[in-house]
Amino acid sequence: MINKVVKTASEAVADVFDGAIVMISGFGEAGSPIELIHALIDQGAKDLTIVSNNTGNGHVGLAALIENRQVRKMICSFPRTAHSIVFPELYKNGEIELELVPQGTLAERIRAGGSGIPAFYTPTSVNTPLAEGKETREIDGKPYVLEYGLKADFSLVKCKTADRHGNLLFNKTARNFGPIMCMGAKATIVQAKEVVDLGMIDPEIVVTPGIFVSKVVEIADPLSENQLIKEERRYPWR
Amino acid sequence: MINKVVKTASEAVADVFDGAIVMISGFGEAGSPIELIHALIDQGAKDLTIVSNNTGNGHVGLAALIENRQVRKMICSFPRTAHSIVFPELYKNGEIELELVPQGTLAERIRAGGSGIPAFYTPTSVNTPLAEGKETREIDGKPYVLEYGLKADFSLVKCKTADRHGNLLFNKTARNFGPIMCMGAKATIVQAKEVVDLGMIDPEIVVTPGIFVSKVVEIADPLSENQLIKEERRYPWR
Amino acid sequence: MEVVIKKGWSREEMAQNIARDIPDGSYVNLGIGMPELVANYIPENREVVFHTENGLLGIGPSPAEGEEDDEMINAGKKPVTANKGAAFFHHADSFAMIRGGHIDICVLGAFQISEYGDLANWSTGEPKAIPAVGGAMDLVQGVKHVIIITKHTTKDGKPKIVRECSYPLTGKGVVDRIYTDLAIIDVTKNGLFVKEMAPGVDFETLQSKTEASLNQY
Amino acid sequence: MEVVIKKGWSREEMAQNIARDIPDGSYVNLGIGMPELVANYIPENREVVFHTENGLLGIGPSPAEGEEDDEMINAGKKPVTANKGAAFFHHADSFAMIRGGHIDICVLGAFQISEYGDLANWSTGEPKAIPAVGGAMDLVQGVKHVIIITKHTTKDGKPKIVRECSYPLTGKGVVDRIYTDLAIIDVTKNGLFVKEMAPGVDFETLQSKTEASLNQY
Repeated sequence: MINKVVKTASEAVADVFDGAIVMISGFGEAGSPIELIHALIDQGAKDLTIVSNNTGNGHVGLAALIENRQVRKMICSFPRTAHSIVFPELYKNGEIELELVPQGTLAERIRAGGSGIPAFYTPTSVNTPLAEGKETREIDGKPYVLEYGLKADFSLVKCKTADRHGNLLFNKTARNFGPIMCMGAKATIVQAKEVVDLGMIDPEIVVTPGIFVSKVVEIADPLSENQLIKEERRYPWR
Repeated sequence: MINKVVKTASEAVADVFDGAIVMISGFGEAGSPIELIHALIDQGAKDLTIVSNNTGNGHVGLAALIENRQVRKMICSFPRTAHSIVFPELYKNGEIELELVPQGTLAERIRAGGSGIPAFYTPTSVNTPLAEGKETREIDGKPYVLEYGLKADFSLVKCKTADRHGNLLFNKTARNFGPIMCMGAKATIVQAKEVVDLGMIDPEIVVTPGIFVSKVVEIADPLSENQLIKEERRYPWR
Repeated sequence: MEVVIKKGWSREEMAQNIARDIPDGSYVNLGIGMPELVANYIPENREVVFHTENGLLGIGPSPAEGEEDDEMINAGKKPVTANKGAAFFHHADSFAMIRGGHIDICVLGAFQISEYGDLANWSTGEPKAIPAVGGAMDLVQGVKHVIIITKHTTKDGKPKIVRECSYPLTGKGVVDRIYTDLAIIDVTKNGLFVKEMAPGVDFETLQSKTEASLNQY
Repeated sequence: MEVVIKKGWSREEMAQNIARDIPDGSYVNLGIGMPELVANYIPENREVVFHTENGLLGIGPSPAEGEEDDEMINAGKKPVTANKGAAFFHHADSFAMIRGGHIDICVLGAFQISEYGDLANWSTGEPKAIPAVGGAMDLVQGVKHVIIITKHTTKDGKPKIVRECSYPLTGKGVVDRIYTDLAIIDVTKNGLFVKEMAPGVDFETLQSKTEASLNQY
């Protein structure tokens, strides 16, 4: 029988190893799998490369993972947001690497990695510093940059609803990078607000089919990053 | 106000011009926009390049369009199916061109064309006759073939439900090439079994957002290709 | 009685100028900051669908206080609502819309615009600054009409419309039209053409605040 | 009393042999024709999810007569049903599953298989034949384990397991295991190894019906 549901976030992230490439869903404060990230902080895997659109907020979630010195390198499009404090500090001190990728190229590289497409051409970043050192090519008279698919060892993703096969539904703009990150990793670990019985999700509306998911843990009342930031909380809690 | 709904199939296909590249949804007998194709036969545009997985069945729909000598070239993955009679005959006589594309490459080329990706590398067809004359390249020690995005002037697509913005829902395996063909054309023409009021489709379950759709016509009771083939019908009806 | 001549358009008027020029039925992406104001001024008889790159077509008005939803935000991370006919989708589909040429208009801010339509709006290139690019480079390459909203000069009076951008580029030859507090300027193959000037602004004054050469239609 | 020695496995037994070797929880794509039989023999205590490239994961049993739905078919265009936990998706997502290495096993037919695991199963290369490839070339490149089900020889007794394929290739070095009516054969870096022979078949007979060299474990 297929049952991808595990009981705890710690169990879900137990296999993450030192040096792993880990994709983390979310855009700003929406869609970040904060309980999975905190479990990863407890677990302690280090030297990680994180693929995520931003660099976390305040001192919780992804920001706390970075602050806990578990991250060697960030691959992201917008490392500098209103509530990003931790990353800028480490970056200025040369204590963390950054690979800056335009947002659409980041999304497409993740989808390509998950789709067996090793590389593709895109007009994005042509004639800019972000294309420096990259192969360019004219196709039908227009210049394009060659970009490579991104593959991760693990993805940590937050969603609304899951079943034991790993079929997923998302909530509003918290969907963002979730579905493509599910495709892009060897092992995809999902936290869902609710786990429902098989057959409860209409096959016509499944956003992420279970084939892209390895483990599911139910986190019925996930923490709100916004709230934690307002309260100036830090993880590990102190 | 945005209202993409037109009254008749003839109105929907009126702009198709001689020499146009036209994508047509469907896989076998499922998802082919038969009323739109028949309207295109009535309209008479010729010298068309058709992108479709198969070559039509019996003497109706896509097969009838080919039989009516409106098609110069087929781009497809499986031109030889149980009920395909018309295409094989013309092909053997050298009266129609064929570009044979592996099914996954066909799908990816259509998606790429609609996504602003001019070209990509794929492992599919490496070391086979279908890769002959194509650029190949080693990436991380594995060989890949360069394939180009496909763009059409028009797409003809069948779906289940639409609203006046062109948001679409599909039915079961009749979804197949529909959503990506909606992305891949300058003008996408859709026949829907029902057109519903704006707001009746939950934003979470939209399969094709309206931005990819130009015109919608309601065809409440579309013909069944299977039925027409059993009855040995021919279009134009005779 | 003294006649008070108002010099230049306010931020709201600049946004209004853009909104006036957006045709009915357009699909529009608004950048973070000043561009967001444009949504407030779409004439009532027009239906415009707003896209946000984090996965929503059909952005509605800001939610009432207390009605905000952490998981319902725009690219600027501000709370939004969804109109009837909206759709949610993931990031790869969202940028397929952008890169694939499906969005009619985007409105972006700028550090500098060159007379060839080059745009610099993501990095000042300072060595200590943390670079952040977001979706800007995708938008300028993929969207059909790239529109800039910007003050005509920097805070210390330096021209933002220049012969050549000194800041790192977002895209080369990508801008179609510039809306500033002083003028509306078209970027054409033959150079910059002034389409309209704010009340109280004359061509000479405008040129004096512009490094690039301006032309009159 | 004469002992009747049954020579070789039936089509059903070949399908059974494959079904027996598919682990619980696998995602499996079955080709058109003989491969489709495999679905009938999955042991009851195993849950296997069947994928069809035309956009469905979780194929269920064939519908009862009269219950067929034109818009609910498999890649072979035959009517199917959907199990609990099924999902529909479009063709690009479907082939992302295939090409991206997300499907564990595919079972395909063959014209020829070489001792290096080259597969020819889409074209006889005859000049008058209409070529048709479908999803075969994607499956052999993307799926983790490529399994072939085929009669050991052609109708007129010619070997199908050959030193080099004479028909146009579907893929080079892609086959992992071959299930025939006479044997189960692994394709390894060191050549073809016979894993199991049908009752009544001996190695010598098997080799005599095989052009490529066989090895014993």
